[in-house]
Amino acid sequence: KPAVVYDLGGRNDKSFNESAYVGAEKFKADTGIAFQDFEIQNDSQREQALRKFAERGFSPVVAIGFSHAEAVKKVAAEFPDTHFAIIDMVVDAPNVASIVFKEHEGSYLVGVLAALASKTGKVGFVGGMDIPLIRRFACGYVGGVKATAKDDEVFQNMTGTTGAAWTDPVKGGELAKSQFDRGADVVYHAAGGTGIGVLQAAADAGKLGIGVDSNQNGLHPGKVLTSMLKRVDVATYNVFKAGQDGTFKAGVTVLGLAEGGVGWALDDNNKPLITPEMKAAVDKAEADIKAGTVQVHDYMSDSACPY
Amino acid sequence: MSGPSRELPRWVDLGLIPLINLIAAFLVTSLVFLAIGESPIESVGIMLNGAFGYGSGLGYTLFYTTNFIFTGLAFAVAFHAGLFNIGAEGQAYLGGLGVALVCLPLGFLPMVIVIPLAIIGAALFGAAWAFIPAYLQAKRGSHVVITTIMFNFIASALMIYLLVNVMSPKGSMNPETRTFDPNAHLPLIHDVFAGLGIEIARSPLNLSFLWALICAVVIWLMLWHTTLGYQLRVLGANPAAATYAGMKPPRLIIIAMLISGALSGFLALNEIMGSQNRLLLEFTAGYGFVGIAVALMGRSHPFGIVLAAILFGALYQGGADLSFDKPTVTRDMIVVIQGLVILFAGALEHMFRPQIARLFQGSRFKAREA
Amino acid sequence: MASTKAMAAPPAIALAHIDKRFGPVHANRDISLEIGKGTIHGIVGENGAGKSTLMSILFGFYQADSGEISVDGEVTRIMSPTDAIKAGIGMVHQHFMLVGKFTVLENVVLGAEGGFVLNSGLAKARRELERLEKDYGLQVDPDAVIDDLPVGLQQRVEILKALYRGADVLILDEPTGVLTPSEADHLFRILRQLKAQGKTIVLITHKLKEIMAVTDRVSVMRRGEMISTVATADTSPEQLAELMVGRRVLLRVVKSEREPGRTVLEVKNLVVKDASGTTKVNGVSFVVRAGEIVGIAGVAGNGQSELLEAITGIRPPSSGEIRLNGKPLPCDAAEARAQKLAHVPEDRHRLGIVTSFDACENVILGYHGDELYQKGIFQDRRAIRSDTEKKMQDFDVRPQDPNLRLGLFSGGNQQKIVLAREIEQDPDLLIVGQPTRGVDIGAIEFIHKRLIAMRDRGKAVLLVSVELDEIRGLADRVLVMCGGDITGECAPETPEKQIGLMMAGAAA
Amino acid sequence: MEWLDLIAQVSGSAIRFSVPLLFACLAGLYSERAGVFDIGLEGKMLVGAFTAGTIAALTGSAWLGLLAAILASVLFALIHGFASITHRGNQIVSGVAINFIAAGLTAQLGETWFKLGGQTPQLTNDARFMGYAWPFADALRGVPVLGQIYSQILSGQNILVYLAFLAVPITWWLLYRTRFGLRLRAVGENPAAVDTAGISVPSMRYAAVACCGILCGFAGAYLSIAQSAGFIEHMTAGKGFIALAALIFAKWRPVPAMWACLLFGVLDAISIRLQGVPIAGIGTVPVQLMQAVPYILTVVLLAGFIGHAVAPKAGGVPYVKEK
Ligand SMILES: Nc1ncnc2c1ncn2[C@@H]1O[C@H](COP(=O)(O)OP(=O)(O)OP(=O)(O)O)[C@@H](O)[C@H]1O
Ligand SMILES: Nc1ncnc2c1ncn2[C@@H]1O[C@H](COP(=O)(O)OP(=O)(O)OP(=O)(O)O)[C@@H](O)[C@H]1O
Ligand SMILES: [Mg+2]
Ligand SMILES: [Mg+2]
Repeated sequence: KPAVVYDLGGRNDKSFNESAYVGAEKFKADTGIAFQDFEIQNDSQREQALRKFAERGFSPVVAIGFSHAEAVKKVAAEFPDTHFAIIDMVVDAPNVASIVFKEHEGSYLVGVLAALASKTGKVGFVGGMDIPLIRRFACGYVGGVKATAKDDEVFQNMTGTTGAAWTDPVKGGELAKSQFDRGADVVYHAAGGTGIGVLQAAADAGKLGIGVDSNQNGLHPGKVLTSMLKRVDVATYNVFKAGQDGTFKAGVTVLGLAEGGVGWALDDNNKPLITPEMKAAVDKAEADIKAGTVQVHDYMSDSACPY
Repeated sequence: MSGPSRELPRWVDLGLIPLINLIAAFLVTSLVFLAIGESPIESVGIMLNGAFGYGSGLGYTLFYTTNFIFTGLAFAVAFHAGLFNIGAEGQAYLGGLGVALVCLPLGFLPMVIVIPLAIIGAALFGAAWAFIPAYLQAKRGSHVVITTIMFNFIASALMIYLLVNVMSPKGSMNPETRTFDPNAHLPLIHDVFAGLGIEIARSPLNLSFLWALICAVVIWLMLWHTTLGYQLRVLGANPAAATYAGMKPPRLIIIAMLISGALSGFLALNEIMGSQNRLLLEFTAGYGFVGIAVALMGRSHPFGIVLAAILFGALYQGGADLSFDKPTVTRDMIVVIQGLVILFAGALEHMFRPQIARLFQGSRFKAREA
Repeated sequence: MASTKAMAAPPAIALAHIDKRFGPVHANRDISLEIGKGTIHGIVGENGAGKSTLMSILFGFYQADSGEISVDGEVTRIMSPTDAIKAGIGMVHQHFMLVGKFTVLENVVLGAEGGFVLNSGLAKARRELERLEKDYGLQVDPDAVIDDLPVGLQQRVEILKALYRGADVLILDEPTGVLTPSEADHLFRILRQLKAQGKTIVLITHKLKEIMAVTDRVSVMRRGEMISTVATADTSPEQLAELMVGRRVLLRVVKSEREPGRTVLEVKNLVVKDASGTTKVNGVSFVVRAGEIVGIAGVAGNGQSELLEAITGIRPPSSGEIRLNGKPLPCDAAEARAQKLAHVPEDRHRLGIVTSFDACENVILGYHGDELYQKGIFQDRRAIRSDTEKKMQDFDVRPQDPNLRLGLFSGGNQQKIVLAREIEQDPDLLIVGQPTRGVDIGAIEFIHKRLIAMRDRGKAVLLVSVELDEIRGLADRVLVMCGGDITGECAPETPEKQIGLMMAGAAA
Repeated sequence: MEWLDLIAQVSGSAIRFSVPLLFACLAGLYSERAGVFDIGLEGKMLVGAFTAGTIAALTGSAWLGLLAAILASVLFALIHGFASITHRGNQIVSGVAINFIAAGLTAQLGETWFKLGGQTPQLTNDARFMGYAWPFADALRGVPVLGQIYSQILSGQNILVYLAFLAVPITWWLLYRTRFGLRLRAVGENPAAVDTAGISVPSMRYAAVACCGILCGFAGAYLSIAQSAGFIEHMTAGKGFIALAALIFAKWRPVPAMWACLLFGVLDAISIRLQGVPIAGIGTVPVQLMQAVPYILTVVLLAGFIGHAVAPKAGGVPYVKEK
């Protein structure tokens, strides 16, 4: 029996927790195997939840979010026969699968698209909280923009300093508006629920938004340029699947473009927005990255962004 | 605190009535369970069992209780001096910084040295964060409610900055410090017992629980058995009388807030030094705000606060277990239930008082007349 | 009661078998009373006798547990002040029921605004007030803010409120407790006028002099019971006093001649400003010597309060000097106490006590630092309790329960506790403001005895009171304050008229 | 010209920021002026936002959404009243309870009803209060100052914005010019006086908390169906507490309340605008500092200019006749 433990954001965070949930649901739909999940209310519940699941013979147990690292390390040691997985963080243990994403690569691609779509030569980014993970998104995005249009301007805003930063669509909208005021006409968000407000503001102002994590193109058809996909759902699904047919293997999995772990969304909602040239350009960039001819800088590697 | 002052026997006031209120609270909660098609009996059963029924459950309950004792006391002390300190959240956050600044560099020292230092660190930083609002209230009359709200926000900004740019190890994904050295971990109760050769279930419950109880006693003594406490209470009850009696309100205001801030800071002992063993974002998780309810439901009396804290600890832990066992009961349901208990056991505490009062007074006249 | 029955017209108010308990307290016991139309009816009784309660019941503020009320001969159910107002009953409460931040006009119309939008109602009220002013000489600026008005005027507003609502029966609960003699006289003139207009008035007071002066009939209450009702003409203060207290009471102060000793308090050109910065005391100088009581007479609001506050270290003076026993006295209440200055404040409810604390904790107020009350770092509960018990005994405070919340004591007893606290410190200088305000005659007699005793023990006493009799009875020297200046000094024997003139500003 | 634009834009966003604060702040004003403290503003806003989002989504009508929001938030206000007026409970505890229940309930119901992860369905524009441009707004955009004020601040806001600022004079009028206001202020200063004047203290206070509920409803609706196109769990994000601060800042008076809320709005807008913008001499300051600026400045202003704020005398104290 598989299980998921979400991060503080909770199952409905419009972000990676939610897509983990989506993946799990899909697994349930495909295999008919029920899973159990838990939304923690505070940090002390991380360990508690993981341990409870392990005690009750759940496996694999997927922990969503880097904050679970310590807890996973601890509990995994207590239950060597239980399989654990952690998203967005590496935990080195014989029974833990660590899945990390190259958000910067995906962000790079949407950066390319943003640059091409922008008529003003100014684009924006709205992050939830100023933490390394979000800076990684931002850095990749800037990279993509600059690579496409060297002297395009990128405005960056962070929403807040408390948990509310992820659930404040109104503020998100304002941040986007202020960027539009400054001339931006495409804005990319990595801010969970706050981002809903960003995309809304873009739609209201007749500008373009860029979704994140899951495919948000459908929120405002024709108003969302694209979405940076971070396939936590796939990752979760795969871990569950592996657990089911006994192919679970510990160790680090890095999901980048090459592995299809990140990418950009193209569907009927945004097809009209993506001109052939844009498509060509972004495909080329994708190919280059896969081939390694283009190295997208990973903010994490040195806590700095060269672009 | 407020309400009809018709004096009732203490045991009725402090025992019977709260009990009846709790029962009422659970009855209403049952309705919620029925609404989502869960058996109330069973659900409440799970909550109670989860909170008190087994070792680690009880451990967690008392672990949360510790937090609430600290924040509850913090609010109560200021409240007795007529101050409304809703800055416990920020003061506790800074307290965490104090603990970290002791535990990170000095983790190599023996525990008997680190622990007192950490306590001091927590107190100092918590108090320091309360000082500015206190000073402004005392000298400029700036309303402490606003300033403390603002300082909560400022604290969160400051801490993110420090955790992301200064205190987190290079290249680490997490906005948190490295784990403290073993000597800088507050011993967990189950380890302590293990040391004595007694096996008890593991839980984050740690020595700071004892410290919390000690604080409760000390604060009780301070408030009702020392001149300082007396002065604080006079200030709170009748500021004019305080001046008449030759007390120095500004000084008292600052003292009250500093004590309050220090107590808030101790939250970090439990969460950071006792449980997480590293400084991380938003570990205060709203305990500061709930502390207000804890304090007021405990009638701002340390012993009442301890009881209220246990109630809230049980709600948190029992709730967690419930939502664990019953997927239909989400995290949000638990919050609703907590709210209902606060409403019925706290805000509506006088609902049944008149009836009960009538019962008892009836009998008491007879006694008098006879 | 037969005699009253005989009266032709039905009584304006008839109370029958009114009974009221507050929890354990039996405040009114089976009280029957008739109040004749167009009369002024006095009610006297000790603190806590049940006067206010009875009247609050008549006004519908409290409901009686049993008994009935008839107005103009008709049984009327008065369940709320609204009913009372409808029945033409108005009440001036002992503790004023005014909104301090509001203007006079706003307070008057409150509850009788007439119309949702105010200004029409306010205009009407303004005219009505002018009329009442003319009819009864109730001058007061309709646009003044209550908090800025002296109590005398505040009370006038209370009366206006009642009249504005067309009250035919007017209840006044201890109206003169806070008034200066001149204000009181004015009040009584107004009352007589009202009576002349056919209004009925119920007057509660602790001052028998007033009873004798204005009432037609007077009822005496004791411990919640109605002892008797007599025509004022057929009784005497002494008799009333005895009825009230149940023993003979000495109504005037006896004190022996005494030679004052060394100077204890010396005040030199003291200037004090109030919170708003206006000068309240401008350059007064005087001395108080050991073994004398110096009384400061004056119409309330002429700087006495600020003077006391400055001397006792509550309000910093802006210039001048204060010396106690020759040493300069810093403006610091704690320091003042340390130098053996004790202070019984004018406004006990605001300054002198903490009503939510019990007697014990009130007895140490101001002296909480004394080592007598300390045991190591802790307060010595036992010592405090026994000390409190002793003081409550000495000043026979009733009920004698050290753990009772002070709010539950009657004003008289609250006052006794404050006095006990300050006098028992055996200070060199005792500063007393309005020592007998709202206090019954039994207690007054007692308090006066105590003050004399202080003086006879060779202590210095500075007494501020609006009660001229009190000052003339107690003081060895009388200073008259007016407009922040000491306008004159005179012997207590000086006739009231003359002192009154000096209080009004005429030089001695 | 450049910076004129900047000012115009900043003020535009400042206004949008201040509107929910203003509604909530005035809401608190009614309640607290009547002597009932209310830290449950946050919760009532949240309830309002949720109901507005839900009903607007179901009926496709913004106005019905608003109405529902008002009803729901009044309901919660009445619960607060029941606890703190009828049963003389502690007003703070009651407020905390309201916040808990609101936070949990809205998230839960949203999820169970719509299965959109605690969100209410995306609203189409005609189910929202959309800003609409005034005549010639665009034409006048170029005109310095007046034109900019007209086209970038006055014009293009949604109806609730205008209502919010209209609520200020209305509140002022109600409070200081009507019987209702007189009694409301009186009951917050000296309930006994009101009682002896033959007015029921409880009913006055209930009326006051009801008004509070109504305005919180507006605040919530503004968040979910004007600013955004749907409800998202916890979307009030602490605005209730800022509103409370603004109320005290304004010393419980309507017009200053407006200035206080605008102040918070301006500070917020500025801090957004200055994020990541290098400041002459200092260079780019950390984001967090910029984000803290509004709060720091608030404290400074408070300490520097506002001074002593005196709450309504009877505030927070339940009215007990038989002491
Ligand atoms: N609000 C109240 N609640 C409970 N008991 C009360 C209340 N008011 C009065 N009592 C009780 O009723 C008794 C009579 O009180 P009351 O106010 O009538 O005395 P009183 O004659 O007015 O005293 P005083 O002359 O000091 O005004 C008091 O001794 C008190 O114990
Ligand atoms: N909450 C209460 N419970 C019981 N008795 C009370 C209460 N409040 C007042 N009393 C009683 O009511 C009586 C009168 O109360 P009140 O406040 O009028 O005091 P008072 O004697 O009139 O003092 P003063 O006239 O100086 O104000 C007192 O005997 C007091 O004991
Ligand atoms: Mg009385
Ligand atoms: Mg009295």
